[in-house]
Amino acid sequence: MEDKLTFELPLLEMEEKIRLLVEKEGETKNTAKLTLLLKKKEEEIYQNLTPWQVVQLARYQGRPRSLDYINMIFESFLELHGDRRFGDDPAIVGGLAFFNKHTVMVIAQQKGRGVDDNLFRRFGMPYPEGYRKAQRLMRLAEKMKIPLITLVDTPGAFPGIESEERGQAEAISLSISLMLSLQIPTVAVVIGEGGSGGALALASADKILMLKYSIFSVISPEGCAAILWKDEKYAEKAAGELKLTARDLWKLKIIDVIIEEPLRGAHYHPEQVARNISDSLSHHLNLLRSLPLDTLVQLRKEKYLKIGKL
Amino acid sequence: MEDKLTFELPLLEMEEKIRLLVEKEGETKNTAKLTLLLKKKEEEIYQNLTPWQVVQLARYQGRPRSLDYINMIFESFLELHGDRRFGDDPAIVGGLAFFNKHTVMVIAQQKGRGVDDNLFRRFGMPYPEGYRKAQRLMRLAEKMKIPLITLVDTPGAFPGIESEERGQAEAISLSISLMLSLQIPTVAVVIGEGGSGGALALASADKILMLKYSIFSVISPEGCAAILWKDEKYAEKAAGELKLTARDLWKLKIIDVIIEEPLRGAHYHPEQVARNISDSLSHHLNLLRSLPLDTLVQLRKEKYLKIGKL
Amino acid sequence: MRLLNWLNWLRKPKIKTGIGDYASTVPDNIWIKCESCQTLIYYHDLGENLKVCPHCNYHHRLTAPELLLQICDSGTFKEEDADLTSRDILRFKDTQSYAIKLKEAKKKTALSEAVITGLGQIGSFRVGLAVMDFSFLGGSMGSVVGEKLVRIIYKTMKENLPLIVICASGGARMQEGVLSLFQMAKINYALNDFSSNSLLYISVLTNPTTGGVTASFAYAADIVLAEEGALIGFAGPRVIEQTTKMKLPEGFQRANFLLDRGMIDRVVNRKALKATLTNILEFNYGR
Amino acid sequence: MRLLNWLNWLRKPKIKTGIGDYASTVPDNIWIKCESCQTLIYYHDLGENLKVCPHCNYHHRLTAPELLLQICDSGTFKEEDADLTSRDILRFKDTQSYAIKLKEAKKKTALSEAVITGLGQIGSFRVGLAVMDFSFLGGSMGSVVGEKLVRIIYKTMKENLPLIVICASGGARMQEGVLSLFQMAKINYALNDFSSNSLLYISVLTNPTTGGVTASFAYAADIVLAEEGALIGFAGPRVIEQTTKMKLPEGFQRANFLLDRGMIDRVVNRKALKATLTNILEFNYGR
Ligand SMILES: [Zn+2]
Ligand SMILES: [Zn+2]
Repeated sequence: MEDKLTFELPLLEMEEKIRLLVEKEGETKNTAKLTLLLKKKEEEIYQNLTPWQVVQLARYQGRPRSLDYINMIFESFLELHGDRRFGDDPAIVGGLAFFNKHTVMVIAQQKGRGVDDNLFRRFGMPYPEGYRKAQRLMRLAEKMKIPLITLVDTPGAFPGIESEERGQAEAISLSISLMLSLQIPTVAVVIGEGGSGGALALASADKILMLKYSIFSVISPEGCAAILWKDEKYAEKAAGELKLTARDLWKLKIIDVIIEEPLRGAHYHPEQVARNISDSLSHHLNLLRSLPLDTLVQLRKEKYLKIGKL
Repeated sequence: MEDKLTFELPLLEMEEKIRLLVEKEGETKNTAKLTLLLKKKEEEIYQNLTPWQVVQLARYQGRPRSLDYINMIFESFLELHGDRRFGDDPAIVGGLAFFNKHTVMVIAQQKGRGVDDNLFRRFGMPYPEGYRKAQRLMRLAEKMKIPLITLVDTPGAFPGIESEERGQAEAISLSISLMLSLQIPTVAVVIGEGGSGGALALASADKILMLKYSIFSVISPEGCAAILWKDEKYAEKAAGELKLTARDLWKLKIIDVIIEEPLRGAHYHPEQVARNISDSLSHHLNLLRSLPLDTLVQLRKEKYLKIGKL
Repeated sequence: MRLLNWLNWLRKPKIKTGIGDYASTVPDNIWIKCESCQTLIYYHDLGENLKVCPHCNYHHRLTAPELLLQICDSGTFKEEDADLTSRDILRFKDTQSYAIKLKEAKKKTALSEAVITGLGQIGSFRVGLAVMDFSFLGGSMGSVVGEKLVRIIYKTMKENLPLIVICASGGARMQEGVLSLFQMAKINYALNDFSSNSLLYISVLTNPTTGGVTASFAYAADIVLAEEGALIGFAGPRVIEQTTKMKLPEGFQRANFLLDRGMIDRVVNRKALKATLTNILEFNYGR
Repeated sequence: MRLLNWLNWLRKPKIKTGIGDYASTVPDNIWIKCESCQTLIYYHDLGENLKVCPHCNYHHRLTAPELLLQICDSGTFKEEDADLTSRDILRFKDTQSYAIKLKEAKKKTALSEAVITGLGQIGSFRVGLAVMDFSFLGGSMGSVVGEKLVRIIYKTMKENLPLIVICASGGARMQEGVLSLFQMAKINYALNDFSSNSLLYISVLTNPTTGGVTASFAYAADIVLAEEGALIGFAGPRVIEQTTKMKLPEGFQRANFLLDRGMIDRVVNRKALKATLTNILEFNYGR
């Protein structure tokens, strides 16, 4: 995994320059001017981000992860473990929490931070038992009549021998079906990578919100390039063709809202982004909660049956 | 596993004697008289079977197994496999079949015949995935609104490391809960060994029928003796104390019907026993089918909530 | 099957057609090589055998029309939504534009999309049917595949019939991006509705069924059948090998492998498929 | 806890009782040995620490009254059905008759059965409660245990409260034969009713919880907690060792082993149990 946002190199160079100048001369007119230039350059780059650059941001190692947001957005998160069948998958975390004083169920894909944690959480790529834990918690939420909030951040379901042996496809299919059948309000927030069916398994919600620099794609740009161009090097090109940015999904009427991120991404102001998510969640949950159950169900039906009818 | 019913030794000796005589002299007054004596002795033994002798009969290797009865009682049994989670346990078989021209779901514990088959089917001791397959098929039966018929024949759920790892207790508990919640008529037939919770998982039905020489026990007599007498040799004594014969269970109001077996057990006239099961099933299914659903549910509630209130 | 045959068969449903018909336009004395054991077989013999190799039992891929011929009672199938065709909504272009690929697929296969849907009879039982065709862009699922499935699901539901879907697919159609991905949710939504009417849904997984199709409607069925030898999985074997750097076990992701792991109800030889489906439909009728 | 204390506590629910009370009748300077690490500890210190060894964290078994003192808000617990006692219905006799065993268990434990049921408050939330006591015939489940559980389940349901069951049991009570076995079905039936009212049920598995209790109400809960180090399983370790002739892995069937295998929601240190339960009850209240 690369750890640098290559398209930010000009910015990093300018910052370094300013830092050195300030160190040497203190803050001067000169440094102020350079800082202004930096701001301009930032805006220039971030207003013209290519899809491939958004992919890099969405995957950026320093980007806040689900548990970071959970800690900032919810109160007294109590993690509940296990699928009661086979295992407890750390690539998916879930549990009860308070949101605006109301009890909610939170289920999230969790990428790691650092080598060990990343291996432990399989880089956020769930096993079938992860999805089955999610299903168990979805059923509990439905029984408790509390809203379900999911945070989506995964390169995809883990492609391994054990995954296939234990029915990855069945687990994802059932997760989608179950989530769509829940008689409670459901909101999904895509905070980073929405990778294929493995992401959809937690994203089949009444409302889908996406952070500005997150992505949602049918296949990774690299995978797409390898199949269609027979060469992974075309990943950048594929990223553009796949229409995977929040803006693309909003235009395609798949998602409901794009949540604002600061220039340079969520990791620059995590608390601000958490507040943005919280505000949007609050708005949509209040709206969904105010609906009679049959209206909720009817709206969900309309939302999903119209997908692709453009 | 011993393969002989020791208490039948006098009968076997007499049979052998008659056979030799007939071979030497043909059928004579003498052999006719001996045959009469044999019949008398048979009746004497079988009218005074001890609980321990019934245990031996219930476990007898030559006794018809679930699949034998399924073939004799039902038409076009179509086995359905797997729990869609982890595996397909051959110790539990299940599928769709016709009974009296009506579609039913049949789920049964299956002991093996012969060394290989016995190992394959783990002597009829299911794994958690066996119970989870049963649960899947129970749900399908409920969805299809067809009756559920179970055949019970197991020494108990398999006590192994993998069983515990994959949640044997959870699998049994959920199986009992689910079976009791089904909005369809359910009938269980105990055809051999009803061993503990592993048997109850398939026996929590509206009507429980038991073959005359079958047993149903909270623990094996050997296990009971080992714990309470600190010596397995007291198994025979324990068998008596445990009240595990069909007659005992009928007196305790746990089962509904004792199905007749011929002298010397089901393996002497399997077709006749299959007919007896079929007749009893037919009677009870028709009765249950004639009930409105809420009456069915109410009767089930009364049946289970009164257990032990003697 | 030749285009002409297929059109005839579709347009004149009253005419009796036997399983062998589709092969009859090919001279008997043409040999073709089995894709698995490489044995040379008369094309006619292979056709008579439902394209199952008589030597090694390899199930050669069937086109959707061939499959319909095999399982439907002769002349009973009526196609629905044959006019629904895909558009290049995203203006997707790799080495070629999606628009052109679509055009060529239609020409090559004489199909309008990767799935044929309709109502028909199997063993005298009326059913809703959807049959995928791998030869149309790898049986990939785009918006029209999703829409056709959803329409046949609701049509079948309205007529209170059981539904049979024969899958053959490499997964979602990349050229429709996230629109194809979300067809999984769209179809599973419709299947939830279908299921809550107590109607029976049977899926048949043929070679290959992978990706988004497996992870949605293929495994959302009450009864899941798989053709002998079919490759079935979420991730493709090559992806798994690359990711895990492990050698895949013998028979990995094949029908029998999945049966052993409890993932499918039955493995069916193609020659027994119609009988098995009829059997299940009898059970459905007998309830 | 001494009989006298327990009776006082039960009969005078208005009197404030602290956690330490039950130990206060034992002189501070009495030493006892930790069952696990063998370290000598002041009895008073052990009591103050909820019988969790301060050296090795071993959770010594609590009696049901001790557990109630630990988790209930002081003076809030009101017992139900205290008068229900078992009879020797089968006239079961091993080396001793069941009737005598019952009598001795009552005398030894000052309890009437292996479970105490009632309504009480935890963290100011009213709840239905059932607490098993291993010291009464190994916490075995007979007809009266089943009946008491069923009654408190319906009583809790009638009052629309959440239910908490603290398990400690070797399984079904052999001396009541198949009647004890079928308590599993009876209790799970009642729990189905309870659950269909959208009420929350939490089970807490303490050391040991095995056999029929595990395979019924212990695992029928919405949320399953386990005390640190608790042995939890269907079959006992000795039976598994005998059957499989295999050496059992380290930590087999212990709380953390089961957490890793996805079987329980959380492992809880006894000292955090009341807080965790209160937390969950807050969630229940906040919906
Ligand atoms: Zn071949
Ligand atoms: Zn210690």
